[in-house]
Amino acid sequence: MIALLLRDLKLAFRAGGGFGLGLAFFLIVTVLVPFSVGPQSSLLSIIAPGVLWLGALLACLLSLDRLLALDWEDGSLDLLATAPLPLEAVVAVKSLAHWLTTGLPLVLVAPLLGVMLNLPETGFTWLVVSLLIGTPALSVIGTFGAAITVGLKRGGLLLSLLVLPLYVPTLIFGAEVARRGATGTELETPLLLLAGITTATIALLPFASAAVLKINLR
Amino acid sequence: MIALLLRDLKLAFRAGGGFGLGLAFFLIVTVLVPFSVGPQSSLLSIIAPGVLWLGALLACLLSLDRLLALDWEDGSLDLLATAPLPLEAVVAVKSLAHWLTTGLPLVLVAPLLGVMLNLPETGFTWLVVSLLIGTPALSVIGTFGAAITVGLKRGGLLLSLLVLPLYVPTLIFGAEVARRGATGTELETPLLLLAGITTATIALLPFASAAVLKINLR
Amino acid sequence: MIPDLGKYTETVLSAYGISIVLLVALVVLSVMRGRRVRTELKSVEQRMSRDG
Amino acid sequence: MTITAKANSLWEYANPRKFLATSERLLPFFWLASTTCLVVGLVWGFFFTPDDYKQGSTVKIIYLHVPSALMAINCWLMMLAASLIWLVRRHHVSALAARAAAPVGIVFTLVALVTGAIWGQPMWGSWWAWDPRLTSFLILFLFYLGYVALWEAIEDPDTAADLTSVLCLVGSVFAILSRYAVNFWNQGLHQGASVMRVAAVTGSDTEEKVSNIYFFPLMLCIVGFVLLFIALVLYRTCTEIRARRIKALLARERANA
Amino acid sequence: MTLTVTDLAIARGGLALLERLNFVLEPGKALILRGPNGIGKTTLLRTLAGLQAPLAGQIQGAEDRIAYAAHADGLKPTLTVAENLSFWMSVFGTHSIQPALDRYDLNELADRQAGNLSAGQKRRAGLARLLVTGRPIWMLDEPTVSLDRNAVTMFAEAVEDHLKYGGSALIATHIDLGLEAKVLDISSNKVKPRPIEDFDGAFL
Amino acid sequence: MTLTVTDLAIARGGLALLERLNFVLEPGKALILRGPNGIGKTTLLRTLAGLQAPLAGQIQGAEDRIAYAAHADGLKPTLTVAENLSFWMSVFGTHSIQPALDRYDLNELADRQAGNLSAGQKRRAGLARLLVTGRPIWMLDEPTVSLDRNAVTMFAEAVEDHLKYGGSALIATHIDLGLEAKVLDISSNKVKPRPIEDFDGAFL
Ligand code: HEM
Ligand SMILES: Nc1ncnc2c1ncn2[C@@H]1O[C@H](COP(=O)(O)OP(=O)(O)OP(=O)(O)O)[C@@H](O)[C@H]1O
Ligand SMILES: Nc1ncnc2c1ncn2[C@@H]1O[C@H](COP(=O)(O)OP(=O)(O)OP(=O)(O)O)[C@@H](O)[C@H]1O
Ligand SMILES: [Mg+2]
Ligand SMILES: [Mg+2]
Repeated sequence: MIALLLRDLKLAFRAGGGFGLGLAFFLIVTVLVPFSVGPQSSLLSIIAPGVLWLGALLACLLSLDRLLALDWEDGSLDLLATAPLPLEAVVAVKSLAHWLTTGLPLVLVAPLLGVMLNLPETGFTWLVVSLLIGTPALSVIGTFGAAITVGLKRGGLLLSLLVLPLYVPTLIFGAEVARRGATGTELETPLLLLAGITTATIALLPFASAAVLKINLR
Repeated sequence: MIALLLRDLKLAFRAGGGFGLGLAFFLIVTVLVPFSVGPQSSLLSIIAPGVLWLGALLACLLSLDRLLALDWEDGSLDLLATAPLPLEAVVAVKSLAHWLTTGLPLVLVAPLLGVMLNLPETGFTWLVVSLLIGTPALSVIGTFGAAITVGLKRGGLLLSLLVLPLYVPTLIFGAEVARRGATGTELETPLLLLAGITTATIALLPFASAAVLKINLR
Repeated sequence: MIPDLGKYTETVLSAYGISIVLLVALVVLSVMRGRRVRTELKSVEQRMSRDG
Repeated sequence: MTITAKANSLWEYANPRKFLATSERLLPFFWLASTTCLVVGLVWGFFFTPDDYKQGSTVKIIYLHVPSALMAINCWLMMLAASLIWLVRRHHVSALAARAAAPVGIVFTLVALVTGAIWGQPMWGSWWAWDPRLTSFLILFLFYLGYVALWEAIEDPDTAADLTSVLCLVGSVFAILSRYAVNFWNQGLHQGASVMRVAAVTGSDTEEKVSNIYFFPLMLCIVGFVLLFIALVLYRTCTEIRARRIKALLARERANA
Repeated sequence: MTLTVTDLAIARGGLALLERLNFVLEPGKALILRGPNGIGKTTLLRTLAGLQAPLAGQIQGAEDRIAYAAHADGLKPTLTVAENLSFWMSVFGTHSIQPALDRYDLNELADRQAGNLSAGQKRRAGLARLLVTGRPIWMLDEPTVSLDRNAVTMFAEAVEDHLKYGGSALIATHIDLGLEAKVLDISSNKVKPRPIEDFDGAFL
Repeated sequence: MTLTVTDLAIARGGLALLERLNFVLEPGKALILRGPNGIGKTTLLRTLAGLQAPLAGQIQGAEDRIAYAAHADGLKPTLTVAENLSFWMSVFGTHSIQPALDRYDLNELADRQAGNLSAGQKRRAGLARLLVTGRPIWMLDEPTVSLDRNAVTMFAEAVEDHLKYGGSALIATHIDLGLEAKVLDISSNKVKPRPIEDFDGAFL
């Protein structure tokens, strides 16, 4: 299992492996926002927490289709399924690798982009905290979507369609925490709810993903 | 060439071919915006034109990776390159098919989503006009990006990264037209510039794309 | 014939119009597909029992 | 086709042939009953109920809006049940019924959304507001879309049935979660559920509750929508069964060739 | 340690393909699987490997003892050959990739990225994976595709070695491998058409 | 109508592979390309088909007359076999796919989606594409991979027919096709390592 994690990380870091691309996408989307809504800093600072959360979510989403599909195409997934590893563990490791290569970097650069969008000073801590708690859920939910669509040639868009509605609760609570953090209001409830969602998805969804993957392999 | 266009359309409409998914993605991104920035309709109506343009752009972007990569993977692109069709024509037809299956539907549903984001009444016409003029440029530029990244396994994210900067001018002028339309200010200049960009990219970029593709094939 | 709907005439009529169109379209499309599939099944079954 | 043996268990209708025969006999009744209820209810509501003192003639929209909204949710519940049956007992008919119901659910959701939006224009001054009720309906719509898209995208029928069933299960959980999330995110303008309360209230007419005059035609319409739903799902399930059989026959033909 | 298949029936894409499959694969023996294109060899191997469920019948002695090599190689194009093999080594908990490299003459290619190999070189790397799994039963689907004569001989030797140490192999192939092995021709196991009145059956 | 190759040198991935290639492919003749894995057969065929530029040397008589069949089939999995072939038919401006279907016994598979075929059936559909191109020179890269005996015979007959009507074929393969054809062994054309002093050359 550690071997699998290491391999996935290695693959991500190799040229063309996609590490950093999610980050760059996040960066670019955030940069495009002022171009599309206009440059007034007062407006930007209001929408900043929301935009950053949305950007992080989309960056996660876009990297999902390489999560399992590559292993499917070159036959590794078949071989992994016959290997002495429970499929649940495989799926969980894949989610973890995805979070380490996508979610975590996003969390780390988010403050930087916050500066560019005039995020109010008070908002930074809570933005990072909310992303740190929320992004693992995004990876786990995304793995489920990837497992469902893995057999489809370029299921990328269908994957987005399936996963985005599932992302709604996480996004709402995450963005709520970040927004309340920025305006300095009470944020305990959404924070707890966000943490609850993350824990629950991490505990339960890998089983669903493994089940779905087994169906797809046959 | 017509055979190629018809084939591409047929492929798009076949089960799993991805037609309508770009649309759905557009819809979902638009829906997610209020979740992330909050539900106040005054705020939403200000950012509506920008969000719609950005959403359309992302939906276009996401469907790019199936534009050439599928043909590359199954070897059709090699075969097309040895066929009695100029590669420029192949590329141009591919762009056209992409626009017909992605850009055009986006233009058609944009007003509906405008309603959901409280776009001011005056803004609808210009939103549609700006998208109608701008999306062909998105398809053509996207084809260029797809041609550059075609040899890379799951170049999806890299593709986004390359193409996004190229989309900036189109986005700026397109969103400007839509925004000015919504506030009812003068919008001739950005409209002309947008039209200029579209014409120029349609006239010139296919040659660049074909050249790049030739390099990638060898 | 249509009752006086006051200033909301368009509103109410369009709501009824659109809904009824949607529902009727659903029924009609379902029935059309049903008919098509039924005849197709008949022909396939006939062909197969003929060919053995 | 007649049924000779008496059904001694409900599961016997999971046999495609028996299901076809039974629904063939039941369908005319459902078509007729649903049309009657809908026509009577809508005509009654449209022509013979007075305008509301506050909402004017727009109350008449309720006869379409509420039934379709109710059925949009119930349709998803029915799909959930059918999915569970498929996953546990693997009766093909139940998977096909879930598949057949989804587009019906989409249309009902659309009708609820559209009538609500049209209603909102005079009432709230805008076509759309991010009210939790409306928003969660929009999310439901997205779930429907994803579900149908997944069915369409997968070639092998059994795989498709399995995957969509799991999606339906997981999706239901997330739909409920979203409902709460949306509620938390924005407390809305929409009235709460009052139909059920109204049943107990006689005569007393508060602003928020639907009074008796509107109640009976509304009930007729709701019954009509339920019947229409059943008729459509039965009919479409028969179609799906036949389509599936065609597929199987063609496959066998090519295997024998 | 024997793989026993009794009355197996298999299906693909919702269509029954083969039935009444009965055979035994003993340690130290190889079995060549023959049959025309499209009869269901790949499907049979996948079923035995546990990747799909059989329609009917039993498979005994297969659990966690099968190493499967499919039409696709399962190589990561951006990892080197050595890295690819090492990965499978740690997944299967064995200890060295050196014997595998030696056996298929891959030492020179060990540090090349798998994506930059020619078709035959890739295939050799894919076959080398079998040796690092340490599994006793090999299920091979047209293993010699794209291999030159020399490499086919290497492969045949690898199989013989494997058999010598008590392993066994089931090999689907259309060409002659020069192996001493019984042939299992499944052409006669093709499913017989059923009468179309059999409505429920038509759903399978 | 003759394909003439003089003093050709080819490279792959920035590395010179083969040099001093000289041969002639006449109408009505087939040439079997032999060489061990990784020597550069695929690269040579791609160069001749015009997909990559040669390092040195001339290729005459190739332009717009080559039909190339690579390791991959170029079939769209969601289109049926007939639709796939019809598409190539209209691209190449020929008139019927029926002869191709007949030749490779594809009539029964014509309405099946290409993605649902077995490996060998797919390959047959891929080879049938050659017949609808109407091109005189065939460049085939291991065409018989996954084909059963029967299908190999079909293929050999198709090639013989093609030769009879004045076509020609260059076929890279490791197995015996039962074709009467000259063999072109390129093992001896491998590029010799150059002295390391030759700095500029090392850049090639
Ligand atoms: C697009 C948007 C809308 C959606 C999706 C929507 C959804 C729903 C749903 C799901 C119900 C079922 C209530 C129940 O549980 O019984 C309902 C009932 C109702 N809606 Fe809407 N609604 C929308 C817009 C509106 C608007 C704009 C109005 C009017 C101002 C309105 C007025 C009502 C009324 C009066 C009821 C019945 C009262 C009740 O039974 O609770 N709705 N709507
Ligand atoms: N995804 C699929 N969906 C439906 N049918 C399929 C699918 N894949 C294969 N088949 C069909 O199943 C049958 C068996 O296929 P299989 O791949 O097992 O054959 P095979 O014996 O391995 O043939 P080959 O020698 O060509 O590899 C074939 O008739 C094929 O057309
Ligand atoms: N993308 C690539 N980048 C770098 N080198 C490559 C690449 N593809 C192939 N090579 C190398 O080029 C050489 C020639 O490869 P080629 O595919 O032409 O061989 P081949 O003769 O067709 O072999 P086979 O019989 O195995 O198909 C090989 O040594 C291979 O390692
Ligand atoms: Mg096979
Ligand atoms: Mg080769």
